[in-house]
Amino acid sequence: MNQDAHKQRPLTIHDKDGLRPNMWQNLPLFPERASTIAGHVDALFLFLVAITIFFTLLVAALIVVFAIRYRKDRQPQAQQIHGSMALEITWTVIPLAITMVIFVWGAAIYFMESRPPKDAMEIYAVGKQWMWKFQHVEGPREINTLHVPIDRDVRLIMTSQDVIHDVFVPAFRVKADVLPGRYTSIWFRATKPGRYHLFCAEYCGTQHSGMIGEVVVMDQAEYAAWTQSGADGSLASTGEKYFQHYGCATCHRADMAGRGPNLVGVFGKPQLLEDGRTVSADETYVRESILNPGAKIVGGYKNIMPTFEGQIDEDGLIALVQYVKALGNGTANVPVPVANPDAAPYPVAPKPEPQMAKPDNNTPTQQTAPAAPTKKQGPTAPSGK
Amino acid sequence: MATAATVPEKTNYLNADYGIKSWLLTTDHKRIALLYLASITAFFFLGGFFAMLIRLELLTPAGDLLQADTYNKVFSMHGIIMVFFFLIPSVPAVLGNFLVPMMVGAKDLAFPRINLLSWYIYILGGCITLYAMITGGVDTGWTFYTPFSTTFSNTNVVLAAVGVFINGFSSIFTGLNFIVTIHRMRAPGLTWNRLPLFLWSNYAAAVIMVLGTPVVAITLLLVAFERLFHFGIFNAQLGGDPLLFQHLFWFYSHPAVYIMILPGMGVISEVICCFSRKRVFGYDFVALASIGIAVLGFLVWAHHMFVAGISLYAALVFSILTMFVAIPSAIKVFNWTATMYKGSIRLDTPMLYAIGFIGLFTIGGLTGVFLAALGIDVHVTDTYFIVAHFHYVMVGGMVMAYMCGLHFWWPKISGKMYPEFWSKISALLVFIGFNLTFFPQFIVGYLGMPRRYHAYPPEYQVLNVLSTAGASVLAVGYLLPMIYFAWSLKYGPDAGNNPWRAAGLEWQTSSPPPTFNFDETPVVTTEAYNYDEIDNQPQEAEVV
Amino acid sequence: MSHTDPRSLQTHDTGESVELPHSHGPTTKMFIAVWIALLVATGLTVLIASIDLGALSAPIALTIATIKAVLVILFFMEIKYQTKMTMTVLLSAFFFLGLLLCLTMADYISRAWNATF
Amino acid sequence: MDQQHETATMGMWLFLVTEIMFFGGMFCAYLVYRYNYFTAWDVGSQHMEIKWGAINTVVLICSSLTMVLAVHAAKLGNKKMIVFFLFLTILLGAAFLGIKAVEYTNHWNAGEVPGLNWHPSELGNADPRHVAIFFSLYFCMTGMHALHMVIGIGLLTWLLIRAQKGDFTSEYNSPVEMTGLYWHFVDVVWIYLFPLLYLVSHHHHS
Repeated sequence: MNQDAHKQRPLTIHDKDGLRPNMWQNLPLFPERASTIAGHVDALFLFLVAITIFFTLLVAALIVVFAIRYRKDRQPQAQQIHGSMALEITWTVIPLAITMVIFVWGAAIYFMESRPPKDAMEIYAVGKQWMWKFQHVEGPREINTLHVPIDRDVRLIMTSQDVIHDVFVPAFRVKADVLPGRYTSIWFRATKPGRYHLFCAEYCGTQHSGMIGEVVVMDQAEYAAWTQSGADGSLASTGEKYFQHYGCATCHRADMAGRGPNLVGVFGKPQLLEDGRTVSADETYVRESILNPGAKIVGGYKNIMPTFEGQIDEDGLIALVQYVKALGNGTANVPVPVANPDAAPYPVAPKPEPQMAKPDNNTPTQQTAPAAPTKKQGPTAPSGK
Repeated sequence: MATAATVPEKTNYLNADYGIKSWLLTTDHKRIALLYLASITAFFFLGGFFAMLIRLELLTPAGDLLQADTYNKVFSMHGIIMVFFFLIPSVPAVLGNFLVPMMVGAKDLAFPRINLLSWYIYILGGCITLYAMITGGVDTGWTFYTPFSTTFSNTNVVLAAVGVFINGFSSIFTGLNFIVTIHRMRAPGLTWNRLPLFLWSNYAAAVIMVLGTPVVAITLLLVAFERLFHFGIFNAQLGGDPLLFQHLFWFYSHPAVYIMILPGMGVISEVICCFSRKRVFGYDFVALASIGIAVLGFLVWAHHMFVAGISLYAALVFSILTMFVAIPSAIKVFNWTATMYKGSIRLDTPMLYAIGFIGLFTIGGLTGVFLAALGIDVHVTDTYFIVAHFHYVMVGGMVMAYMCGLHFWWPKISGKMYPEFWSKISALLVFIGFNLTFFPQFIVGYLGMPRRYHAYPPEYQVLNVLSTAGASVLAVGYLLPMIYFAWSLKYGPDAGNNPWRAAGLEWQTSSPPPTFNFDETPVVTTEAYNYDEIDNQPQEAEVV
Repeated sequence: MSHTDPRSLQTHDTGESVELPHSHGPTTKMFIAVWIALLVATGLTVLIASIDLGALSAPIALTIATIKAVLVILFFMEIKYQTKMTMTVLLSAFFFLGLLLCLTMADYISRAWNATF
Repeated sequence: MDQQHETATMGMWLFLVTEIMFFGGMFCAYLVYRYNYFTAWDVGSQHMEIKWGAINTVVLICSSLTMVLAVHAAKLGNKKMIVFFLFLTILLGAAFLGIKAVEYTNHWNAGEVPGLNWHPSELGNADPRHVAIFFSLYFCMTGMHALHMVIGIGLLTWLLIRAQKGDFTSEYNSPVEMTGLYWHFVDVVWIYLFPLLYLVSHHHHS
C-alpha cells in the first residue's frame, strides 16, 4: 500500500481490508451511530428534517400551484387581498410552538451532553498544533489515537497548548472546543466496537486537516489489558514525582503543619477562600492554583506560593491535577515533606531536567500517529521509568 | 439611441456629464451606485475565483492541488472578500444607493458627499485587503479567531484586519445616510405605512450597520494591536480570554447576516408584488418583521459559540432567543407566498429569481433552526452542514435577491432591456447549480466532515465531487448575466420608463432617470403596491 | 413651509418635525452653571475615591460619572432642545450597548454555575 | 435653515451612536476582565496617577465649556468670539494631550507598558499577566480616546481657519455645531474613563 502522507490517515471502519480507498467504494449518507447520545441527536435531527421537508414542500407546492393557477393568461386581473389577521396569527403561533418544542428537546440533549455522569472514567487530552495527545489515568499515553472501553462512560478533560482546537467524534455526535488556558470536557459512552474518526473541528492553522486521528472502541477486558501492558506507572504516580520534584510537598504537607493547605481530601470539595468566596476544587481550580496561586487563596493561608507559569507544561499540569485528584479520593500516596522544611523556605523554580521518556510505541495497538515531535519544550519531570 | 424620433433625447444621469472626473467626483447617488456595482462585481468574481479553487481542491480527498497553507489562505480570502466586500455592501450599496432616494421621492441621499466618501473608503479598505492578499495572504479564516490570529498565524493578519476595519466605515456611512434619508426626506404624503417594503428592510439593515459595525471595527483593531504590541487582551497565554473575542466578533457578525439578507428580502417583496399585480399580503407584518429581525438579530450571537466553552445557561438563553428570530423570517415567507394567491402572475426573470429565493431561503432558514437547537448544533457546528446552511441563506438567499433586483431594476438603471431568454436560462442555471453545489454539503456535514479541511477522509469524496460539479454550473449562471447586461447597454432595446408597469416612485420618472431623479417633487396619495389602480389605468406607460 | 427645494421637504404627517423652542434656548449663564456643576462633581468623585467605601466605591463613581455625562449631553450637546428623535437615537445606542454588556456578562457570570445544579 | 440643520444634526447623532458602540466594545472587554480579574484591576488602578487624571478631567470639562461657547458665538454670528473660543478649546485639547503624554512617559519609565516595556513593580497578590491586561486596555482605551482628541483638534483647527475667513454666520454654522457635538462626546467618554481606570479602589493608596 502506498505510504504517502495522506494515506497514513486512519482508515475508516469500512476499509479494514486495506484496499486502496475508492471514491465509489462507500458512499455513506448517514453517519455511524456508536454512542448512547448519538441516538438522541439523530432523533431530533430527523424530526427537524421532517419539519424542513414539510414546510419546504408546503411553500414550494403553494408557489407552483399559484404560479400555474393564477398565471396571467388564466387570471388577467389580480384579486386584491390586504391580509388576514387570522392567518398572520396562525403562521406566527405555529412556528413559535414548533421552535419551542425544538428548543426544549435540543436543550435536554445539550444538558445530557454537557453533564458527565459522576463515575465516568477520565482521560486527559491535550491539543497542540497539529496533534492530539491522550493521557490515560492508568498510565498509557497515545498520540492521535484514543482507546476507550465499550459501554463505559468516558469523560475527556481537554486543554490546548496553543490555539483553539476542537475534539469532534462524528460517530459519537460529540464535539467541544479545546481551549488554551483552561479545561473543557466532553463525555460519551461508546456502544459499538470499532474505529471512528476523530477530527479537529476548530480551524487551527496549516495542518488543521491533518489534526485527525481515530477513536478505537474496545471490549472492556481488552481495554483493561491494554492499559496494563506497557504502562509505566499511573498518571497519579507521575504527578507525585512532579509534586516532589517541584518541592510542592515542602509546604503542602499532609500533617496540617505546612505553609500551604493540606491537599489530601481536597479535590471535589468546596473550598472557603480568604476573601469569603467559595469555589469548588475542580480541575480548573487546581490548574489555576499552580499557575496563578494568588488568584484564589484558601482561607487561613498567605499568598506566598510562587507561580509556576511557564515552568510546567500542560502534560505536567495534567499529572499534577490527577495527583491532587487522587489525593482527594485517597488513591495516592500522601506527600512526604522534605526533611527540614525551613532549609528550603520557598520552592524554587527547577532547572530543566533530562527528557521524560516519550510515549513509546510498545503499547498494545499500533500507533497511527505521525512522527512525534522530537523536541519537548520546557522543563520536565524526572522519567517515570 | 431613442427609438421614438419624436421624443428628443432626454438628459439623464448617465449622459449628463462625461469623463472620468465626472464619475470619480460625482455626488449623484445613482452614479455612486454604479461605482459600487463595478467594484462589487469585481470583488464578487475574485471571491468566486477563490471559491472555484476551493472546490477544485476538494475534488479529491488527498489535498493535492494546493498546499495546505495556500488552501487556508484561499478559503480565508474567499470568506473575507465575499462577506465584507460583496455580501454586506451588495444590495444596500448598489440597489439601495440607487433606489432609496428615488423611492422616497428625493433628489439624492441626505449626505451625498458622505455617500461618495463611503465608496472611497470601500475602495481603500478593499485595496489594503488586496494588498494583504498579494503580499502573502491571510490564513485566519474570515473570523480572525484568537489566539490563532493574534499570535500563531504568520500571515498578513494586521493588514487584512485594517482593511476590513476601514471598510466598516463605508458600511457605517451608507447606513447612516439611509436612516437619515428615510426619516427626513420622504416626499409629501409618503407616510411610514406607505413606505415600500424595500425601504423598510433597508432601514432595518441600516440600523444594524450603524449599531453593529463599530463593535467589529474596534475588535479587529484590538486584534491588530495585540499582534503588533503583544498586548494580552484575547490571548490565553497572557491571561486573556479568546471567547471574549468571539463574543465581540459575533455581536456584529451575526447581525451582519441580517445586513445581507434584509435588503434582499426587500427586493423580493417588491418583485413578488409587481409580478403578482397585487398588494403585499399583510404589509404591517412584513414591515415589522424587518425591524423585528434587526432587533432580535442582536440577541442571538452566541449561538455561534455553543461548543466554544460558554456557560450552559448562556447557551440556553441564546438558543431560545435564536428560536425567536425564526418567527419573523417565517412570517415573511408565508406573506410572500400568500401575496401570490389570486394574483395575476407573470414569470419574468425577476420573478423566477424571487421564487427561487423563497425556496432556497426557506431551506436556509429552516436549517438555521437545526443550529439553534443545542443538541444538534453540537454535532453539526464547524462541519459542512454549517457551510451549506449559510450558503443557502447568503448565496441562495442574498445573491438570488441581488440578481433578482438587478434584473428588476436594470431597465431603470440602464434604460435598456436584457434578453429575456438568456436571463431565464441564467436564473435556471443558478438555481440548479446552487442546489447541486450546496445540498450535498448538508449530507457530508452531518456525516461529520469538518469545514476548512484541505484534505478529508475518502468516503466523503462522492458528495464533494457533486458539489464541485454544481459549482461549475453556478459559475456559468453568474457569468451569463455579465455578458448580457453588458450586451444590453449597447444593443438592448429601450426599456421605457416602466416596463413592468410597477408601482413605486422610482418607476414614475424616466429611464434612466435625470440627475435629480424627478422633474418635479412627486406627491404620494396611495399606499404602496396599488396595483389595482395601476392596472385599471389606461396603459400609457407602454408607450415609449 | 415655503420651500421649493424638494430635498428639504418634510412630510407633515409624520409628527417628526417639531418646532424648535427658540424662545427658551440655552444661555451663557446656563453653560457656566453646568460647567461649575461638572467641576464640583469631579472634585466630589476624586474626594470620594479616597474614602474606603468597599463594594460601593465603583457604583458611586459611576453614578457621578453618569450624572456628569447626562449634564454634558443635555446641556452642552443641547439634546434638551432637539427633537424627540435625537433622544430616541441616543437611547437606542445605550440600549444596544446594554445588550452587548448584559448578554456577554450573562456568559461569564454563569460559567461558575456549570459545576452546580 | 432648520430642515437642513435638523438633517445634519440627526446624521451627527447617528455617527455618535457608532462612536458609542465603538468604545462600547472596549468597555465590554473592561467589564469582563474586571469581573474575572478583580485583584489585578485593583492593583492596576493603583498604578494610575489620580492627580493627572483629575487635572485632565478638569481640562476637558473646561474645553467643553469653551466649545459650547464657541457654538453659541457661532449661532450669534460673532466672528471674534468664535475664533477666540475655538482657539481656547484647541489650547485645552492640546493641554490634555500633553498631560496624557506625560502620563504615558511615566508608565513607560515604570515599565508598565505590556508587550513593549513590561517590568512593573508592586503587583501584590495580582497575577502580572492580568495586570498586563489592565494596562493593555488602559492604553487601548485612552489611546483611542486620544486619537479622537487629535482628530477633534484637527477639526477645530479647520473651523478656526474658516471662522477667521468669516465663513460662519448666524444662518450657517452647522460645522461648528457638529464639531461641538463630537467634542462633547469625546469629553463624555473621558468622564467614564476617568473613574473606571483611575478611581476604582484607589482608597488603598491614600
